[in-house]
Amino acid sequence: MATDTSVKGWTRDQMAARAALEMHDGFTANLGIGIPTLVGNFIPPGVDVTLQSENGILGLGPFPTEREVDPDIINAGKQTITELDRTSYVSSADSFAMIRGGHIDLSVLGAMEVAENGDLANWMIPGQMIKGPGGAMDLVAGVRRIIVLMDHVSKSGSPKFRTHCTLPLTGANVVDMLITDLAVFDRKSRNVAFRLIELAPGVTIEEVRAKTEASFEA
Amino acid sequence: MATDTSVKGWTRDQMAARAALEMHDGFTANLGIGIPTLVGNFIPPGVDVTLQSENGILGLGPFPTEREVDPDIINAGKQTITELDRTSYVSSADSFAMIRGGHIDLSVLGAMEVAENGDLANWMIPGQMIKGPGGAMDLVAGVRRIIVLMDHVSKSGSPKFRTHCTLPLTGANVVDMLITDLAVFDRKSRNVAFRLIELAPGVTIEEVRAKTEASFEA
Amino acid sequence: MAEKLQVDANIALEGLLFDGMTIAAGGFGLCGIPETLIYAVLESGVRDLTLVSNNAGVDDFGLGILLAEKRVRKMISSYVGENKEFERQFLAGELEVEFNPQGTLAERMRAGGAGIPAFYTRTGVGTMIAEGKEVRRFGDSDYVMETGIVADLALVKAWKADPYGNLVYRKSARNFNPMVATCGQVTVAEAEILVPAGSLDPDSIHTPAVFVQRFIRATSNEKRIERRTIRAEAA
Amino acid sequence: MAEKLQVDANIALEGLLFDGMTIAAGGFGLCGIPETLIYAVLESGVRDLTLVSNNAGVDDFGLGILLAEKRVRKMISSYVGENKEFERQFLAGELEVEFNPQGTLAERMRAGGAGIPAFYTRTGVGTMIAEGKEVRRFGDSDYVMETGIVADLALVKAWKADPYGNLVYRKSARNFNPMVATCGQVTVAEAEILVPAGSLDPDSIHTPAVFVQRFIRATSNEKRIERRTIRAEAA
Repeated sequence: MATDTSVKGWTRDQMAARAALEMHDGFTANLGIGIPTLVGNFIPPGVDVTLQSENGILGLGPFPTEREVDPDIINAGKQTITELDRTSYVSSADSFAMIRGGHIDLSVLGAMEVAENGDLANWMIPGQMIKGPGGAMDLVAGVRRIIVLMDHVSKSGSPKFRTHCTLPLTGANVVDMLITDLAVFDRKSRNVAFRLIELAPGVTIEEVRAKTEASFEA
Repeated sequence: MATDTSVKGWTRDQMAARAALEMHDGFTANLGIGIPTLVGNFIPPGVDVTLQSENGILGLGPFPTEREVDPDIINAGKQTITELDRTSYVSSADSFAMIRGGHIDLSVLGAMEVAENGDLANWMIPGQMIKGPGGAMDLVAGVRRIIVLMDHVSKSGSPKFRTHCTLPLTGANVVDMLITDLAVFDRKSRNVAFRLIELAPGVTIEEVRAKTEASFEA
Repeated sequence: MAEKLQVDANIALEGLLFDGMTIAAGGFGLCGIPETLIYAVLESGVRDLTLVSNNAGVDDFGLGILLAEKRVRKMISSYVGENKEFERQFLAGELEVEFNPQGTLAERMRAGGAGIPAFYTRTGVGTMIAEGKEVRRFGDSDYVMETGIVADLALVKAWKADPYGNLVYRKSARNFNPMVATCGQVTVAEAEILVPAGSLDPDSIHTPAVFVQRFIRATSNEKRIERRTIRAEAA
Repeated sequence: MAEKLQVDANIALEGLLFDGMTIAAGGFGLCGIPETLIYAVLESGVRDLTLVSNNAGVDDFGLGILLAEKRVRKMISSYVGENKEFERQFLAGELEVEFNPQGTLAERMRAGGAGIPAFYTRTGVGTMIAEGKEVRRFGDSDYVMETGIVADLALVKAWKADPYGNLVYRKSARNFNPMVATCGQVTVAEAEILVPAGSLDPDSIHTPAVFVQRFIRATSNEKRIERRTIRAEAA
């Protein structure tokens, strides 16, 4: 993909592409709705990844052509999808047995807030209509490694990587890596602090510090 | 079947035939090893019963002919068996989900001892080699109605229908009906006492009382 | 054999419905939902329902049609509100909603069907979902206790049914249906296709006949698509 | 794609075996047991094993061959002793045995594989099996808490495997294999038949590939019958 260096920070596609670098050959991964879904477009050649959808599909194919549309094949985002030669369908209980049992290597999810201790909030805003957690709480509790993709600051400019989450949690101490439009934060285990490991083009560490409430190592 | 009235009490086949009268049309039943297996031979015409085997078969067929033997089709007694046009195979977890979840109507089991409160002992004798409970504890805990078939007294002549079980229990308060070679005892619920409801040919209630340690209504 | 196949959905539900009852329904979004039976529940006039279903349909389709007619007192779901009337009733306090994480909901129905009154899961620990529930440590993690769900009635949508009531689901329309089928005191299924005895592969039956008390041929198989997403045809 | 198909059983187990480890194995009696892999475990010389398996084989076949060579420290099983050497070691106190009711054992392996550390069951309440375990009341019944089992290694026998490691079992040889496949830190499968990609029906795969880390073509498919029971050929 071309990088427009006149624009500071990463685009959504670039964030997705960065997340895709975390995929290893043979991985089984679950991609959340929104930007995380784009990650599937950037999996490096030679890296074979099986995508899982929590409603009960192991081995998601691409979106269907008009002719291929089958109402009985939808992903967890309720989008029409296709199957592959590796695909198996399972019940939702068996699907979440895969997830809860730690059999999925990686999940990429969106977030409203991430805290410096790894807490994640992405399911509800008090006072607004609550749609429910869906499979997000199960994913963060069960998948081996959780990568969050989110804008570094909210639309109003306030930091989303925070000391503590202000919104109700989806999971406590569950985030392993955070990729924003400005930077990448990683930690080797859930017992240690996040460390800033990459800056987006044109972004300085001072800018990241200014736009981050969370403590992190650098 | 012919009843030889010169012999007092019921034969094993007659006990099995008596148990078969408890089968209702549409029932799903699990038959234990030994005399209980014979019950399948006496299901009345017009009464459709599906037999379940706890290793993972719903819809057991008859034993195979020499030509039909398939090592991949065995029942819970490890005997070769056949399938029917209704048969489904399930995992052992799914099989016991049927059992534990109360989806099996009736189980017929053998016993070493039954107590007047419905306790059942049929899996071990202290001091002897213990083979393990197999599926018996799951069956008595989960199946809706439990019928026990056993000899009224042991080989040494001591009562097997007792005040309390002396052997380690398979289940506490789990027996609904007891069929011996001498009599049939039933109870309407697990909160009430057993009642003598039938005597085998040539057997008197006095004889039953003499050979029974348990209290029962008559 | 006791006949399980019923003439139509109304007859299939005869004697099974009562106000205030709990009904579990299969489906994820609008995929694999028992359309025919849901229409019959609506027609019956039954009310004050507690519905156990991952989603709540849309305004004019799926369980949404029961919401529109105010037949629902409570939803036990993981994700809802694709549906304006739902949102209105919820915000107005006319509708009680119990949110469950999706995997917890699936497992609760499996547990209920399998005679397991409660189990522990890491899902929801440290969140609102765990509030008021027992949290317990096993090894080096905390887990929350969740309980099995048994419904008065379970409604499932299958692809194929044989005369015994053995069911096969199709692709991702399987979703919650197998667990729903196990967690009903009574389970009624609708199948797109009725097949002769012996024509299903005994190694490939998803819901064995023992879980199905009655079934019908589904007469509503609209299978509405919520998010039709397509790519260009290859040249 | 990371290659899961291995040349033979010895190579498939390379790096996975260590003294004192816990191995879960599929099979019921001698039906559906991973014969080929069991021979390779024997050959490896690994010892002090804890085996999780419904049964313990017979003297010269199945897990019995590991018992015969005194490689087993403990069995977690529901029914054993079809096997003289087992009985001898057990009565001599050389072998520890933990008895589980069969359904509890199956569910414990499913739970371990599904991230459920513990669940409650009515099975065993009021018996020796419940001694030392938590008994708790739900509704009007008592239930005993049982824990999930996770094994260091799981060995399963499948009928068919595709190149991704999707597995299909055959008839009652399915038994414990699907749960065993989920409860291993590493799962190695042997399949009677290897089939091309895309040749398994995606609606009918019993063990999805995610649970299988390595597999081989089974070279031992003796399938010994414990109780050959036949009826007369119809005239």
